[in-house]
Amino acid sequence: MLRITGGKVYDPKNGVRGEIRDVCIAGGKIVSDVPPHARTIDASGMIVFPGGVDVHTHVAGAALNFARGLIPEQHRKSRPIFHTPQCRAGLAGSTPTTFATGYVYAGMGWTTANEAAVPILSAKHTHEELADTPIIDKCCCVLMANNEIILDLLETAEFERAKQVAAWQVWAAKAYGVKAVNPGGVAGWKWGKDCKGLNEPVPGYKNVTPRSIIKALADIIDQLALPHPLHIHCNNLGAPGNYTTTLETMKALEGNRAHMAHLQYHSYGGDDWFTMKSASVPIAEYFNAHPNLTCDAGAVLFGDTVTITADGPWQHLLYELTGRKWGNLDVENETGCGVVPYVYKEKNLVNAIQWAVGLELLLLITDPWRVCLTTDHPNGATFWRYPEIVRLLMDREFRKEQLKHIPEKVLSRIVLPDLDREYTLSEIAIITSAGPARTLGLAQKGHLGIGADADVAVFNERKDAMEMFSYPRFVIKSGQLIIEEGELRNSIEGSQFASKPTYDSAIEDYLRPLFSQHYTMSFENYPVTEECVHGLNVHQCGSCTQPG
Amino acid sequence: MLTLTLKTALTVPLEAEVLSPDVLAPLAHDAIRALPVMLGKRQHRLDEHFDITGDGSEEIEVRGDLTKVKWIGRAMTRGRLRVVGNAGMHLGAYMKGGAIEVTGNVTDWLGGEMSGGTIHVRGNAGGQLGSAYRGGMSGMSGGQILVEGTAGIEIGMRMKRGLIAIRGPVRDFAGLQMKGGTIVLMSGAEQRTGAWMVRGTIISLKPLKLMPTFASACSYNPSFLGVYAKHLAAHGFALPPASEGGYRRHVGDASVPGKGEILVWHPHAAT
Amino acid sequence: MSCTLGEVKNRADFIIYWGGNPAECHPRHFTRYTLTQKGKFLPRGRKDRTMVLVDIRETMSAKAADIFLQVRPGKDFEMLTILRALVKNQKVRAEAAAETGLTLEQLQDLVNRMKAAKFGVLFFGMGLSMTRGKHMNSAAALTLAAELNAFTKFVAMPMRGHGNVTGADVVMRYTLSYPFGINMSRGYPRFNPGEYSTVDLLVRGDTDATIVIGADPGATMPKPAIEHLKRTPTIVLDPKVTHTSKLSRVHFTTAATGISAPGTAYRMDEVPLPLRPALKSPYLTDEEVLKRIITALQKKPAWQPAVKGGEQIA
Amino acid sequence: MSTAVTPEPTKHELHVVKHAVCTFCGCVCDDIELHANEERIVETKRACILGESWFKHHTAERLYPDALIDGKEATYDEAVEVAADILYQAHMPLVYGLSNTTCEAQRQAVWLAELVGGVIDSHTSL
Repeated sequence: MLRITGGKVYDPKNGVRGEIRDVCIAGGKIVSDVPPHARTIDASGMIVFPGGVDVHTHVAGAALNFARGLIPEQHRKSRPIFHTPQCRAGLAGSTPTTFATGYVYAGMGWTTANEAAVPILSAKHTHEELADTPIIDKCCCVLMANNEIILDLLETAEFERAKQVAAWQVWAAKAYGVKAVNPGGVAGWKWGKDCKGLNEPVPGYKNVTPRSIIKALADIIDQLALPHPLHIHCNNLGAPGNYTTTLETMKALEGNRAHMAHLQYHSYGGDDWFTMKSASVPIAEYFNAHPNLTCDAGAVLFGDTVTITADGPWQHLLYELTGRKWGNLDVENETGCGVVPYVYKEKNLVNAIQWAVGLELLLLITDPWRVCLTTDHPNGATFWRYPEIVRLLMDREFRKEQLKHIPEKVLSRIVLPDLDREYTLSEIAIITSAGPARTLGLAQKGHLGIGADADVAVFNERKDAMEMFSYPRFVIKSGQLIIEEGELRNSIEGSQFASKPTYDSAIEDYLRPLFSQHYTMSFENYPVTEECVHGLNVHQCGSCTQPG
Repeated sequence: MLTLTLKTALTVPLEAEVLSPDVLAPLAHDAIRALPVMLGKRQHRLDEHFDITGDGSEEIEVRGDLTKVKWIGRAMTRGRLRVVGNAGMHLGAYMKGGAIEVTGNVTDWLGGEMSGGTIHVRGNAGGQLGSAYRGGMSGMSGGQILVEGTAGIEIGMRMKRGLIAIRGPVRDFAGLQMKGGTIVLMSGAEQRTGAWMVRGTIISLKPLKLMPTFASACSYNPSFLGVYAKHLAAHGFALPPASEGGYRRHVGDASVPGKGEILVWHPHAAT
Repeated sequence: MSCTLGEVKNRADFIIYWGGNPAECHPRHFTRYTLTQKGKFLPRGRKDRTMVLVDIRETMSAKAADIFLQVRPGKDFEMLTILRALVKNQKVRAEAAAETGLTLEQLQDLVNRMKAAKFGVLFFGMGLSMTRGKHMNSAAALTLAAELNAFTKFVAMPMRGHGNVTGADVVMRYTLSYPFGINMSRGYPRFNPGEYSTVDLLVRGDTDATIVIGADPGATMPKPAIEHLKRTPTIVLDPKVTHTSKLSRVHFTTAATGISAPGTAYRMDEVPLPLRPALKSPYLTDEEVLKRIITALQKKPAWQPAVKGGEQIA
Repeated sequence: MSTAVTPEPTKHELHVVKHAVCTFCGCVCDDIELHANEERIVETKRACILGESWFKHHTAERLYPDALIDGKEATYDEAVEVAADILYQAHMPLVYGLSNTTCEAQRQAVWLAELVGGVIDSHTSL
């Protein structure tokens, strides 16, 4: 039992905006009061936040692990996590090791993370890594927009069956949500091709287009009543002029819920790399007017990183542009991924625009509940650099200072210099915790109301937001004191959330023969069993609603 | 001058990156004795393994068979470090300046990713001399490494600038993926010299077994060689005078495709 | 540049095996994953595929190949490097190419076929990765495949043997960042093949104790390495009393992986599979023995260096 | 009045494991059917010649003592203490192998390497 007293509490979900009040914890939950003998933490001069929630990150699984193998030179320069009796060893670079991931997230007051890209075929691998990722709670999104069983069913307009298959697949992967990456484009990439426009048929299909995939999956997710809407990585990621594709995608979704992932990478104007410019204004305008949508920033910070996405075509382009290393990994019938180590440079025109666009979106989107702070870790920057972004959002003068470092000719292609908005602490609490928790549909996360999970971060109140949010004084996870006086004192295991949509088990009879034709493992060995998932916490979805 | 003499017989490697003028010069005798070294996983004091005489100095002499002592002179920027005996892996790795001299043999990764300074080895050297560490985009980017004896595989791997001269024969993959700089092989190499090289120059005074992806371009005596010859001669590495022969120039590696050059000495036929 | 084996089954119309003999070492590779299977996009199976075998001798696998290319021993690196040059339309002299034991025409034909493939795959075995040049030979195969992607889809994959060695690779990467050869003596992972790889360590005599799990180096390693294992205390976990057990101080008999020990194993393409043991072993599993050793170690005082923090040394 | 008694399975009653996974080579085929009695696998379906001999080669018999210390029979607990001492005392211990074992054991081996401050390496480096 624990009482945090004297701190300024920010709990936007419950309308608490910096009031000094006590937060009481018992049994891993927030409670109304604890007895006087409970341990008390004096948080005077500090601010109290609900633990951070990352709506989109890549911290586990085959693709990330493939990337780890590709960049020993980055690992050598990374921060070592020393083995101690409380703490497993690791490295905290651009692709932190499993144990380091848990420690570093918790070490900055973030307590929940959504691994955004899981192929079913290697979902067992993802769960193994998540089991070795301590402290934080986890969930993951399974990749579906290039799954050939689903695409084949859409080709023959068998929507109901596709829905059954999707439901089966979500549970087979022990996933929480569904992600669509470059719909149709990855399937095309397997022939070295891509999907650029929303209305062109996917290579190898006659009727299936990126648009039809997006619409069908969004319908499926809504009808299955999954807690998190369809998580979309649009076609044409990273390409100049791609904002029109992004607008088209959002329009295709009208009437459906959807989460637009790493929107920064999809908000570019111009015709080519030389004329590229920010298109955050038209994107934000459309987005602001459509409450069915949420998004995350996918902001970019300058420095070394490694880019990993299921978007194979984009990665091959990046490799050709940079001449650096490239790795690609295709997963049978389901998806693929590319890996390219990358440095975002201040003096590089494209990189400077990318940096600006991420911040612009965060500043132009008016409803903080619908935009989450992310860097699409590790693509835009590593997650442990979030406090730098918080400072950029809260401090207009600091932003102006930073703008001086980028090439002058960039200034006319971006709107960042004109944006004076400064985030308040309450708004920061929304984009880092309350908002992403709502977007994910995790009712027990992102707030400090009675009954919420006792995930709490306590920071010294400082003028410099980056300093403030980099080193929490205390972090409590599931009611356990993890970080005390800025040091890791205790490591615990986190839970994993999975969704169980209802489906007719007869769908297995449909899948089994298809499976033996197209896959190379036994159907029976394909689903992740419940025992494989550490601390499994199942969200039973409401009954499957019928369209109309 | 500061002298350190190894007094223990090492069974496992001792990591002693503190044996560098940058660390030692500012310290008094007692502080030097207390410096940490790692014997495998255990942290020891420097004086548990070395007899130490003198105070901190820019002139350091380390004596004994230091074959198992790693990281001597790591990232040093100044001063002179003399090893009387053999030295272990990573000698002078990441070195930026100053000079290292070794009277005996050294093992792998000598001057790994160094950017400045001079290393002179009287005996033999191991592999990956002046190379990039695994995955690194560039090896040695400045300074020079001179070896009187032989050297192992992958010397100068991905080197960008600087000079490597080896008096004895070297093994496979000299100048692998080289991007710039110069390697002088006084006694030739085993095979795959200059494989996948992008740019840079390899000079061999002995005939070489070249990769099939190198094209023979021309015979010539490039003028820049005069500068190198003078510099090398000052260190006792004499290139033969132009009057005695010329160089045949080979360009590659076509697989990259690269514009590296390998110059192989051809003496005039004896008259 | 890799993919799961199902991609090969469904799409690969052009398959190269290089320095490996799957017919004898991976007997079901042809029939389950690559050659004879009818794929989603290759409905006629074997007829829709071309298979090339590159090896130094005509093994059993050559019978299954459409084209057998006999490379001269020790010339794999040269051959791969020539192929890289030809892929980029660089000129290679016919006399120079001849040292590989193949003609320039043969090599050019191979390049033409690789480029014309819709989906090509290059599997390379120990005949490539364990001969002179070692990791550079593997690097050459991987680079060739990567560069072919400027023209078509091409992947490369090592033909890994040894049961679950792929799993070891995967687990070490996610816990420690690196796939093998990792030194934890400073309390965090450091990686340097050649320095921290087993044979090098043992031959140099750098270690002073060894624990061997699921391997029998006493039967397979070079003599000086085995001598060092004898000289220093060695511990073995194995279902049988092995050659290594006989030169060890401690041997643990453990349950056999997948036969009487449950758990997970990774296929060579990094797809995880759940083991289904058919027998109940009278012995503990490797996992259980290791856990007990860990528990015993946790009772001992920490050895960690007093100074922590700061940057990495290597 | 008779009580139903579950008969002790005899050595002749075979149980069948479907979709079993063979870890002999890197193919890791997972479509094997195993027929086994209490002691050994007597039949394999779909396994290759190498796989079949792998499955039949390992039995559930007690052919060796639990442990050996210096060649002499020992209990697991005794051997664990000696092993822990050796690895603890060593300055530069090596954890090697990891091929014929499970990922679960490999994860423990990583932890062990951390605890003893050693080198961990697999067959890959050979």
